[in-house]
Amino acid sequence: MLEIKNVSTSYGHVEALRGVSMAAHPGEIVSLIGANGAGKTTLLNTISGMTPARSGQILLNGVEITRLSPEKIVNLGVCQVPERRQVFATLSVRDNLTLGAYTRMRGRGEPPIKDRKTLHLDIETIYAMFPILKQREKQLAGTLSGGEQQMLAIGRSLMGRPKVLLLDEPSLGLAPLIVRDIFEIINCLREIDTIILLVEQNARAALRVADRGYVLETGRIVMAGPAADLAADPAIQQAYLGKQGR
Amino acid sequence: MSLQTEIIQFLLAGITVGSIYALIALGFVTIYNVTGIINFAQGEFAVYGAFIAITAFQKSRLLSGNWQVALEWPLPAAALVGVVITTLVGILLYRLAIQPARRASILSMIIITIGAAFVMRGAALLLWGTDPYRLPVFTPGPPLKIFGAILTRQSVWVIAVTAVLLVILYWFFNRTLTGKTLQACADNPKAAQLMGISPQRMALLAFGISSAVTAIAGIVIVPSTFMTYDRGLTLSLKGFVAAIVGGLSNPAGAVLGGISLGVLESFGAGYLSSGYKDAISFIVLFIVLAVRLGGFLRRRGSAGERAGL
Amino acid sequence: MKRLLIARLGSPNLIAFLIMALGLAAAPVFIDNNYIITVLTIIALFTMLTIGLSLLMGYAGQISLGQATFFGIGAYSMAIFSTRLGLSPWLSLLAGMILAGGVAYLLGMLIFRLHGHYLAMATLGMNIILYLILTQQVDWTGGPSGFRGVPDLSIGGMTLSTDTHYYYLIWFFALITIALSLNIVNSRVGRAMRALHSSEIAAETLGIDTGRFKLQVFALSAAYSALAGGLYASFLGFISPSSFTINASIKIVLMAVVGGLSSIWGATFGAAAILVIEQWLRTAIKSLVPGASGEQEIIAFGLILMLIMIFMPEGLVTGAGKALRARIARRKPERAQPAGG
Amino acid sequence: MSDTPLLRASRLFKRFGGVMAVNDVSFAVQEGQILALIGPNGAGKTTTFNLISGTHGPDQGEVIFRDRRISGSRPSQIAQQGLARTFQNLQIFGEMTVLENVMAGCHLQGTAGFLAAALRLPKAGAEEKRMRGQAMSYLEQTGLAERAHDPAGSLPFGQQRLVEIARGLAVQPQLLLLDEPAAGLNRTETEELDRLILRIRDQGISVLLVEHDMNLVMAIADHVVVLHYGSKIAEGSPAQVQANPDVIAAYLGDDWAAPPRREAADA
Repeated sequence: MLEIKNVSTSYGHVEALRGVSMAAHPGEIVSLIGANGAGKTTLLNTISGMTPARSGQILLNGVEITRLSPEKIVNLGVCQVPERRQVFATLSVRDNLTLGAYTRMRGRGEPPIKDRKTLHLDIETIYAMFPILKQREKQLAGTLSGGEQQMLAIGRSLMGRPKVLLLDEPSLGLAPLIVRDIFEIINCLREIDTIILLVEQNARAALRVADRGYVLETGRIVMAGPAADLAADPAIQQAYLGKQGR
Repeated sequence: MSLQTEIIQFLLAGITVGSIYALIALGFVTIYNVTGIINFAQGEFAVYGAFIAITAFQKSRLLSGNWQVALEWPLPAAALVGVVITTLVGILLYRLAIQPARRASILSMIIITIGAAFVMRGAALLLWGTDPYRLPVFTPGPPLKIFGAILTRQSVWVIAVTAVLLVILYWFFNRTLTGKTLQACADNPKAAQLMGISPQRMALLAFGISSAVTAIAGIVIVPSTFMTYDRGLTLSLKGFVAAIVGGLSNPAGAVLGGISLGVLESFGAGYLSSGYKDAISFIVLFIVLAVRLGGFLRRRGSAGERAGL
Repeated sequence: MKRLLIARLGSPNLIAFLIMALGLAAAPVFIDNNYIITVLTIIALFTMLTIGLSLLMGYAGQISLGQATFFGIGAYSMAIFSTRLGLSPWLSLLAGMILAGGVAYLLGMLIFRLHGHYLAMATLGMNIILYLILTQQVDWTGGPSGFRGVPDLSIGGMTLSTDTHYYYLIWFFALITIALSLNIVNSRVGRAMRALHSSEIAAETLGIDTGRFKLQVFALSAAYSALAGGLYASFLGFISPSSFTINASIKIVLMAVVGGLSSIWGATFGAAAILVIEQWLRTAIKSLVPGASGEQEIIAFGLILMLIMIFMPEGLVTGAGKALRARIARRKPERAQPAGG
Repeated sequence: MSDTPLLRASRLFKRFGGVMAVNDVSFAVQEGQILALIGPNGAGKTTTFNLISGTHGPDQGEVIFRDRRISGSRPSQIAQQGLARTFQNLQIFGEMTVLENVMAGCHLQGTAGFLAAALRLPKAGAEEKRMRGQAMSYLEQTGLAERAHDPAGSLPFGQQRLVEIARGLAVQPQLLLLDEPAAGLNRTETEELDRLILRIRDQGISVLLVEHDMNLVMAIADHVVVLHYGSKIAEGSPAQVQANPDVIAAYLGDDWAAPPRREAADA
C-alpha cells in the first residue's frame, strides 16, 4: 500500500502542501479533487520525486521513498502519467511504449525484460488495450490527436508495470466525447490490481469512477471518504466555487 | 584551368572542409539537444584528438622539450588513442565542470565552457607548444581526378569518414535503446525522468559522444592541414555557425549547414579574398541570426533549456 | 542643502572614492619604479574596460565576449585619425569613442534580438571580424606587425611624455569612469538596467523600453572601451592587432567575473587582481617549465573562470560579501535561541 | 464618458499550435470596477490576460483601452497608456531593495537619461527625490514601509506579492491587472489582500483579476467573467455566476463522462 504521512512541499517560498496524510491500496482508484492551485498536481509530483517533499514521509509497501531521486522511485514501480501527457513527440508510438519499459529493460524494474520477445509481448498487451495505438505504431507521437496521446501516455506508463499509477488530469484539454473514452479506460485499469491515484478537475466524473476520494484546498486535505458520499456532499461545490458571493 | 573545372575544384575543397565543420556541428547539436548547453570548448576536442594521435604516432617533445615521448604506434592505434583519451576529457569536463553547475544560468554556463576552453587551450600550449603539427596522409598515392579537378586521397578519407560516422550515428540514435533514450531526453527531459531515465547520465553520454565525434574530425583533417594549439576557437565557431544554419537542434541540418558553410568559404576564398575567409562564416552567422532568430528558433529553445538543465 | 551634502559625504561610495583618488595621486611620490607605474596604468585601462562590461553584463544582463573589439576601435581610431587624417589626438580620442559607440549601437540593433548563446557567439564573431580587418587592411592599420608612432596627448601645450604623466592622465579618466558609473547605477536609468537584468518582462511592463536600454548600455560600454583604447594607443605609442584578440576580450570577462558582475568597485579589484596574477604566472610558469613560451597563464584564467562560476556565480567580491552576511545571519538566531540548537 | 468602458476586449482569438487557447472572448471593464476573470484549469484565463497586457498579440480581435487600440503594442507602450500588471510567478527584482523596486515602477514619472544620471544634474536629483517620496507613499499604502531598504528577494513570499502590487501602483495606472494575486498566500494574507484590492479600487483604479481563490473572487469582484475551453460561458455578479449551471458544470464536470465504478455496477 501507499502511505503518505504528514507531507509538506514548497516551491521556493510558497507552501504548496501543508501536512497531507493519506493512503491507498492496490486495486482501488483514489481521486484527488479540489480547485485549481489546491496542490493536487504537487502531491503527485511529490510522490514521484519530481518535487521532493520538505517534510513528512511517503511509504510504498512499508519502504520509505521520500526524497529518493525520481529515477529510483520509478525503479520501485511508481509511474506517473504527467499533466498534458508529455509524450515524446519526435519518437514513434512504439518507441514511446518501449521507453516506458526503460527501467525493466535495464534490469532495474520488475519484472525485468530480458529479450525482444518479452518486450514485443508487453507492447502487444498495450495494443490490445488501445487498438488505435497499434494502427499508429510507426507514427510520430507528436502527430497523434490529444485523446490518442493520452492513451499513449497511459500505455507508456503501464509498460513500467506500475505498483502505483499516478494519473494527472487525464481529461485536461480533451473534447468531452474523448473524455468519456479516457474515463472508460481508467475504469478498466482497476483490473490490473495497482494503486491508482487520479487527479482530476472534472470532480463529478472523477468521483464517479473512483472508490474513494480526497478533497484538497490550499494544500490541505479538507474532506475524505467514499467517492459516492463525497459526490453527494454540497460542500464540494463550495470548495470549487467559493462561499456564497454577492 | 577552365571555369567549370575551377568551380568543381572549389566545390570539392569546400565539401572536404565542410565535412569537418559538419562533424563539429554534430558535436554541438548532440550536447545542446540533451543538455541545452552550447559548449564553447567544442573545437578543443578536435585539437586534442589530433595532438594525442600525433603524439602516439611519432616521437614527440612535450613540455618545451622537457618530456620526450616515443611511442611510435601504428596510425590506426594512434588515432584510436586520440579518440579515446579525448572522449575521456569530454566526460571529465562534464563531471567536473558542467554537472556541478547544471542549475546555473545560461550566462554562467557560457562562461564555464569558455573557461574550460581556456584551460584546454592553455594545457595544449604547455604540452605541445606553439609548433604546428601534422600527421602523414592515411593512404599515400596520387590524387584522384574528377572532371579535371583534383581530389586528394586524404580528402576522400575525410568525406568517407564523415559519411560513415553519419551512418553510425543515425543507426545509434534511431535503432538502439540508448540512442532512443538520448532522443527522449532531448525531446522531453521531464517525461524521460518519469520513465526512470537519469538526465545526468544521458548528459554524460552526450558529452562522450560529442567529444569522440569532434576528436575524429580533428584526426582526419590533420594530414591535410597543420594543427596548432589555438585552432580550437575557430573550429568551435565554425562548427557553431554550421549548427545554427542547420537549426541548432537538428543533426541532419547540422551536416547540411557544415557542408554548405565549407563550400561557401571555399568559393569566397577563391573569388573574393582569401584573407577574409574566416569572416565569411560570421557574416553568415549574422545573416542567419538576423533572419531566423527573430522567428521560431528563439522561441523554441532546446528541451534541456526548458527543463532548466 | 547642507544635509544633502553631509549625506553624500557620508556615503561609503564617496569615502572609498576619495581614499582611492588620494592614494593614487600620492603613489608616484613613493614609488620610484617605472615598471610598477606602468602596471598601475594598465590596471586603470582595464578598470575602464571592465566597468564597461560590468554595466553591460552585470547590470543590463547582456553578455559580450567581444569587448576587445571596441578597445581596438578606440586604439586604432586614435592612431589612424591622428596620423593619417591629421586630427588632433584629443579629437581622435573622442572620435574613437563616438565611432565605437555608433558601431555598438548599430550592431546591437542586429544582435540584441538574440539571447544567451547566440549573443555570446555573435559578439565573439564581431571580435574576430575586427581582428581580420586589423591584420588585412595593412595600408591603414599596419597589419599584423602593428602601428608605430601614435602621437602623445598634450594638455595646455604640455606634451605628456613620461610614464608618470600617463599614469595621472589615465587614472584621472578611470576615476571619472568610476564616478559616472556609480552615479548611473544609483539612478533612474541604473534601476531600469538592473530591473531589466532581473526580469526583462517585468521591466517592460513598468514602461521601460528594454530594447533601447540594452542598446544604450552597449554603446556606453563600447565608448568606455574605446576611451581606454585611445589612451592605451597614445600611452604605448605602438599598437598591434594581438592586443585586441578574443583572449583580451575573455580577459576582460574574467576581470568582471572576479570582481563580481554587478559591482563597479569589483571591476577595479578584478582588473588589478588579474593583471597581478598574470605577471606572477608568466614568471612562475617559465621557472616551472624551462623554455615555455606563449600565454600559458590562460590555464589559470580558465580555471578561475570555471571555479568562480561554479561556486560563486556573483563573483568574488559580491560572493564573499554575501557568504559572510549569510554566515552572520545564520549565527544570530542560534544565539537568540540557544535551546533550538 | 461614463458609458464607454475603460477597457474593452472584443472578439479575441488566440491559437497555440492546434489548440484554440482563446476563442471569441469579449468583455469590458468599467471605470472603478473590479472584474474577475475565472475558469477551470486550461480555460484560457492566463492567455486572455497576456493578450490584454501585451505579452502576446491576439490572432484576431482587439483590445481597446481608453478609446485607443493597445493590442499589438509593446508592453512598455501599454504601460505608458496607464495599464500595469503583476505576475503569477513573481517577477520582482530580487537583488534590488524594496524601495528600488517601487522606484523602478516610477520609471515613467521621470525623464533623466544616462547623461543626466551620470553627471548628477540638479534636475535628475530633484526628480530622484520626488520619485523616492512617491515610492515611499506606495510602500506605506501596502504596509511595506518598514522593509523599504531590505533586498526584495529576502522578503517572505506574501510580502513579495505586495511589492509587485506597490510597484504596479507606482506606474500610476488607471487599470491594474493582477495575475493570481492570492496564489501561495495563507488565509490571513489573503484577507489583507482583499482589503488592499478594495482600497485600490476606492482610489479610482480599476482592477482586472485572474484568480483561482473563489472565496476572494466572490468576496470582492463587482463583475465576473467565466471562461471554459477558451470561450466565455457566463458573466455577471458573483452570485449570478455561482448559481449558473454552465459554470457549475465547467468546474465540477459532468458525471456522465465517467462510467459508474465496478462495485456500483455489480450491486
